[in-house]
Amino acid sequence: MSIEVKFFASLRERVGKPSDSIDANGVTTVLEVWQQTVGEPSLDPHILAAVNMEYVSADHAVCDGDEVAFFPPVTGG
Amino acid sequence: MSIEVKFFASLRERVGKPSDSIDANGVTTVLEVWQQTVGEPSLDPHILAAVNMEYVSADHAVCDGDEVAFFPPVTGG
Amino acid sequence: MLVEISEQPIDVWPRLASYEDEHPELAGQHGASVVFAGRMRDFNEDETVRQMQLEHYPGMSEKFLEDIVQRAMDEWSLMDALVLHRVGKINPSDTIVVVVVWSAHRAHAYAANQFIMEALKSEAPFWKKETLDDGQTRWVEKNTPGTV
Amino acid sequence: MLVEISEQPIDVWPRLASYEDEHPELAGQHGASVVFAGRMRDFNEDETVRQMQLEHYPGMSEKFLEDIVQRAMDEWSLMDALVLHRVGKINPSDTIVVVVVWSAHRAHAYAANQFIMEALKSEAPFWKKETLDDGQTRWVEKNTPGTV
Repeated sequence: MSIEVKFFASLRERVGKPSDSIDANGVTTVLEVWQQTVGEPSLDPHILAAVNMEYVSADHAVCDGDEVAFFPPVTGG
Repeated sequence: MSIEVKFFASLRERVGKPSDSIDANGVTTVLEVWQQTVGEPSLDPHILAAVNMEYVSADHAVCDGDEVAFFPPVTGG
Repeated sequence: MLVEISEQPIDVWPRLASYEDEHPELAGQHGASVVFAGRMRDFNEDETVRQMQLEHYPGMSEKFLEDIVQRAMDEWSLMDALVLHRVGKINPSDTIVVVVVWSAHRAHAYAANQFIMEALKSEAPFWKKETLDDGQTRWVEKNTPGTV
Repeated sequence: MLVEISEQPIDVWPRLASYEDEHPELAGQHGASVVFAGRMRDFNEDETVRQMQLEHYPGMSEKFLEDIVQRAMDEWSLMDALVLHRVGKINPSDTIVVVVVWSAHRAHAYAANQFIMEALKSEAPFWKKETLDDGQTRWVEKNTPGTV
């Protein structure tokens, strides 16, 4: 019963880890994943969140086995 | 004292000659160049005319030494 | 800026590689390059086209291509532009026209490239004559519009 | 359709020549091909940039590029599309991204190519980190807009 969490680019450096894994028990939204892994109460609206590689908002539901990712605005191309 | 006249593409085939040369005397406009070289009173508005390689209208003035060209809509590229 | 009209086949990709090699001033300076390659299809208006003859008005065609590229360079921020146009006998799949622009920014590169193509299609004195499958020939009467 | 993300340098023009050779079904069928090549500049925001590190989200980056190309193919009449994106260490003048589309008509080719680039720039999870002349590094914070 776990949720895999990933951080990329400047956010990865700020958070100080590329990934994390948390217990899915009692975690219901993306925001709660953020709070539990980063220890900050709110999610800066500039930060993008994805669940299973699809963009979602902070109130999106998460469940056991999900891959949740947080990252700054994209700058490829 | 002459004006060089050129015809291109389907118009060249219809007129039956790629070029012509006429006396500049008494010829004052592009339309008159057309009338004198092709023998038709009016110039179909779809036909394009150029004097010295610049697009002009049928009433454009011509003078000795000019190169006048007539051709159908362009289809390159 | 280079504008070239030729009866020789255009080997577009090797040609672009050589052009960039010969213009090292572009390297590191441009962020965006947009290329348009116009190729001959083997069909048009529901008919098989076997060959094409591309006629032009020598002198005026070069002048107009150069003028069109200059207008693009005046309007947008371009580092360089290249226009190659084939004339004479052309076979299906051959490259008819190539337009390339190099710019610091992609928006300028797209806009300028499309402007050059549309102006070329409506102003530059070139004419296509198609040879159909049965050997009959026909002049292409007008270009297709450049909007979706 | 081909989408490829790689740490290997993109030798864009030879690569396009090979791709077209390997896809003879395009020859004679497409009238228009539009290529966008994004290159690394040796400057950004008034500073010299010596090198760049391109990070991506493996899995999601491929998924988004494929999804973006599919949306373009659903919207416009395209015969094929190719997207190559470089990741890892990149030097000035290197090609970062290549988008190519083949269509029967030029308007579709231009529109689809620009759509793919804009969607890629706003949705695909890639991030650039620049190394400046003094060895300092900085993350690029946002992409430039795609309009003139």
